[in-house]
Amino acid sequence: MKVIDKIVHWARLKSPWILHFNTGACNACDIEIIAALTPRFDVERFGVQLKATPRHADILVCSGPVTRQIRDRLIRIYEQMPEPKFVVAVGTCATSGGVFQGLYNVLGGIDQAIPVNAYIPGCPASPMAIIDGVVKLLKSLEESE
Amino acid sequence: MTDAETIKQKLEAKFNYLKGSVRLQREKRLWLETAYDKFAELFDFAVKELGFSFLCTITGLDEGENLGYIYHLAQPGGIVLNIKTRTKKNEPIKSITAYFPSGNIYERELVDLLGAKVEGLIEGLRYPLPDDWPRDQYPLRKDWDAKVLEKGSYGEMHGENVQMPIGPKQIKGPTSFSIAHKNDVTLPIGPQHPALKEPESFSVALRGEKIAGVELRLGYNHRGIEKGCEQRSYIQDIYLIERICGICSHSHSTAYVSAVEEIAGLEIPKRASYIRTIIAELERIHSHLLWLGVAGHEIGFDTLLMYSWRDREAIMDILAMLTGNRVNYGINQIGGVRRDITPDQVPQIIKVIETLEEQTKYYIQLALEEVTLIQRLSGVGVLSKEDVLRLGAVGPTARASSVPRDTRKDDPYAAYAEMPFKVITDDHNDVYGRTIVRLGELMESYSMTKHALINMPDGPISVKAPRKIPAGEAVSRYEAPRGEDVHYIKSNGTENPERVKVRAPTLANTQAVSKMLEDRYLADLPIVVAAIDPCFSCTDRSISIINLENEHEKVMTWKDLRDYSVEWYKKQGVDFSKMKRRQFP
Amino acid sequence: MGYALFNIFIFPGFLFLGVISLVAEYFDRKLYARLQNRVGPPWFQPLADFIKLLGKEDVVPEEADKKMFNLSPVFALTAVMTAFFYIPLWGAQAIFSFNGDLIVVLYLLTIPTLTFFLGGWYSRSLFSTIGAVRSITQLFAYEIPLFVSILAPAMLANTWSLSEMAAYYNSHPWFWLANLIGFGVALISLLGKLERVPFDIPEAETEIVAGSFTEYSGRLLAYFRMAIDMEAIVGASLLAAVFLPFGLGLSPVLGFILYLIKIFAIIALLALFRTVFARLRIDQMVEFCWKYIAPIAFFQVLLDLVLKAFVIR
Amino acid sequence: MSKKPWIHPGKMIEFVLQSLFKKPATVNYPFEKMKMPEKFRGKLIVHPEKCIGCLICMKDCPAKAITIKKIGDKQFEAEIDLGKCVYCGQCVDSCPKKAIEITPEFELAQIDRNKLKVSYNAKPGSPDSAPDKA
Repeated sequence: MKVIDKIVHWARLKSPWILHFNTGACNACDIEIIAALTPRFDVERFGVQLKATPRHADILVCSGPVTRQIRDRLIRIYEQMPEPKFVVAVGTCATSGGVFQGLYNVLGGIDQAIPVNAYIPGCPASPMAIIDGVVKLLKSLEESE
Repeated sequence: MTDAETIKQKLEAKFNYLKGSVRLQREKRLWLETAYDKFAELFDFAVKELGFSFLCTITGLDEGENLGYIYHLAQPGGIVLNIKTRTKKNEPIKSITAYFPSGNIYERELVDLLGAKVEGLIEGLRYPLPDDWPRDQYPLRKDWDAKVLEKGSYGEMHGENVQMPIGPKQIKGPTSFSIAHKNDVTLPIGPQHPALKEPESFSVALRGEKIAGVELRLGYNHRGIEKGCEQRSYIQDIYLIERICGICSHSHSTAYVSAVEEIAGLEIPKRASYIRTIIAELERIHSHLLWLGVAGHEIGFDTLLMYSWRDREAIMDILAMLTGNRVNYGINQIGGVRRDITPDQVPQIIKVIETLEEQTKYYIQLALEEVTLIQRLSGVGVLSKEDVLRLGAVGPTARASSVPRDTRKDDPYAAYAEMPFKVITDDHNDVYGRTIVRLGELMESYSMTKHALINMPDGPISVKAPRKIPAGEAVSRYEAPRGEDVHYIKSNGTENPERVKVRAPTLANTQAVSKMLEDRYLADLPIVVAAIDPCFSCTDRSISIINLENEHEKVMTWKDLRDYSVEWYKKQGVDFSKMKRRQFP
Repeated sequence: MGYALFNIFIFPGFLFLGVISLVAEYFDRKLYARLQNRVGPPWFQPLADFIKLLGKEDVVPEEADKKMFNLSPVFALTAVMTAFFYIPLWGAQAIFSFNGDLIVVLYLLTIPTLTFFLGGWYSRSLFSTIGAVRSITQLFAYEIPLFVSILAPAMLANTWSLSEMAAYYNSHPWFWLANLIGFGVALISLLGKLERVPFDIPEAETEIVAGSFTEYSGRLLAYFRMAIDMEAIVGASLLAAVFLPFGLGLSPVLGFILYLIKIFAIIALLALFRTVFARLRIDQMVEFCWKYIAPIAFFQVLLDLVLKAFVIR
Repeated sequence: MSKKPWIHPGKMIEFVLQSLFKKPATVNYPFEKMKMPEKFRGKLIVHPEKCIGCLICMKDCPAKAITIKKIGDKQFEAEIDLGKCVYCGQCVDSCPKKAIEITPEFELAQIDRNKLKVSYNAKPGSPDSAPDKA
């Protein structure tokens, strides 16, 4: 079965479907995530497609410092995604809470709620930085096969 | 004698106890204080006779043993009357929703964040704090500290009607029960939904494809920025306020900085206010192009998203060249700007603007001739002129219903007094009109930016500002791409501001969303919501409940909802009560 | 016997249909991207998507009806595959043909839409229920014009079998020009059947998440997506066989190339429609179909009747 | 806007077909490096030997991303957490000794979190030790 696993692994790396979720961000990173889909950066070259439902998605791209109200929805969305799933935290807020650290309604970072596979700092993380982050995540998955 | 002074005369003539206490801090800003028992009569006089027809917002202050309230009323001419009053902490105040229906958001916010008691406020979901926030904790009070929340990860989940306890402990009942009506389906849209770029949740009662009622629950974006501003210095606050919203970051930072400069009495150099205006207009261009793309995406016209965002990249490069970052420019500092526009950058900007002008002319042509676009946009989200005035809508949403409300014209700030531009209005009253208004404003912004770039005066770009701002207070208004943005700042002479109040444009427009959604199709909900170009991270608040049959909306706990649906199904002949419910571990 | 098995499984059968539908999806997505001035996916993208989905965990919601949830994608796939045998691809002879196979093909092409409804209804989630109901309302709007516009050339050729129709038009050249109006109507109805943009209301991404496919993931989603791709190929070759029956007498190799050109031209037209139009609302779509498309289809039938009665003795 | 222009479906067809023949507006990013404008605010570099330990940068940082530790008399170690920094450049402006410099480098994505913490310390004696690269 070695060959089959290799093919499935190749397919998983070549068609990473993403689901975007804003956990209380200032929506600068969300606009940059969607800007990565538009003609100038066009992540469809890597097979990335923005999907609408957690059932279809492989990578959960989150932005925002996880406010208290959205923490449970984030966990529920993460649970709804079928296995081999990954989480990418886009922007300084998703990595550590950024300027919103210490505010009463903010938990400060995605890793306070769900396990995170890749961090992309930047306020906002430019579309190029997001592509660089996704490529680094895929490369690290390739080696860890 | 400016008309602000005539108003001051009229006030002092009518109420003799006000003699001499009406302060004219700067042209178009009137401040006055009154005891709460005389407040109602004064408020009625100001709204009815003096023509203050627009309620900017209500600011709540914690002043030791009593609560201070400031009602900011504005005239179409741009004059803002700020009425200050105060009551004991547990003394109730009367709701002003009789004069301004949109006031119930501001009052519900006072109740939630400051613990004010407001009579006559219709009951509704919590706002802006999360559902599981302990009831008697008021974060904006000076004596409140965050230690309370350490008890459980979100404090204890008690309270008689903690509604919809979200999270793993939630019992999974049948999803398609109905609250509003027998044959309706209640469809939860959000907080994760492809149409919404940001987390907000609508529960839409549907009758077939028609929307019967919409309940809008926000607060997912509430980060507690106002409390944060009180714990940080003025310099740190610039970067916190700037990140309220990613697309209109320059709006918030300019409004905040100009209010602080007004308190500190700083006169910023001409060149700095010109640079602020240029960056403001460049931000309006990129924000409107972004909106055009999002509107196209909402109605399934992705090609418009791809092309308008491809053109928008040119403006993002210009902004990155000028300010050092694509968004969150950080160009403002107290007393001026941090970076100058060098003469060799000017021709580059003008060249990009000319190419964009051609492209926008094509989009205007497209909006007038593409059949499917016109069919999906016209007649959708209708808002008449009276509704705009009654619900207090601002920005392109108001201007598309022929209400010429534009803060750049009424109450010019930065260098807008010397900018030649005309306010674009339209009489379609619907989403199509808003598209035309935004495209028209794009053309205006192009010409304004070119004009500002060409005759920008030389000179210094900033003035030395003290770290400690003297005591005082100020209100500043700014015309953000989505509408009028109001900042109120109160300082007490230390390095940290005492109170920072931000009222974002989308907060005023959300009232209008519920009006626009009456008996529309479900398919129109995304485009109607997108038409006010919501920026919920600005708003992170606002709640509005419409029940077309104005059946009184009862607040139900999760258990009631479940029992209600079980009986309802029993009447339909299906018995769910014995249904096995998987208990979460 | 061996040759028939080869026909069914390998050449103009399942394997060929699978490969050609993946190639068609790539062609469609690449053209769609190029029309939007961006680069678009690499050539192996549809294959990678399909294999990845096969390798993913398929989650069946707890409240869903397990049997129907799992079976609907399989029904969709089988219906589309069997419809492929009765369509004459190149040359005037399909693999199987009998008098009345035109009706069988039309009904086999309706089954996938029914399975979308069943899959959506039985996955018990709100979004998929609404998506399912919408796909049925849309079915009534585009199905009648499609049937009527396809029956018109059949009436002209005086037969219910696709192969005999192809033979008739082969022997009477230039007659197919009379059916061009019907071709336009059938193309627009094919847009509705494949749920492409002006009519992709059942899975409107920004309104009801992913319509009836909201709860599907992993293998089942792979089957559904493959069924839709195959339906595009089968629909395109049906339209090519009925409305563009020229050059059927060529040698098998040239005929095969001409057939490929025809279906890829139809796929390109669908991609162009997807780029240029915005999505209509369900009420606008039904109104548009009944107010404009259905009368034109009936006019096409009238035209053929007149032609048959007076022009061709 | 008053005169009703002739409304025809598919207005974008010519425009869309033209872009079929134009080169796509896509930048082949990870394979060809793309540079941000030269004054772009990206990663921060600290020259520890210029630092006099006045801690103004720690006071002014809106995200508490920079910490300065004293490791010897007149020797300070600066540690910047790139995961917390919002790249606003306020520390660059308020540092009296211009010890902090901003570079346009923006590709800072990391797989594990603590690789984002970058520290610059002037070892006693060595004039300008290479910051231990993340």
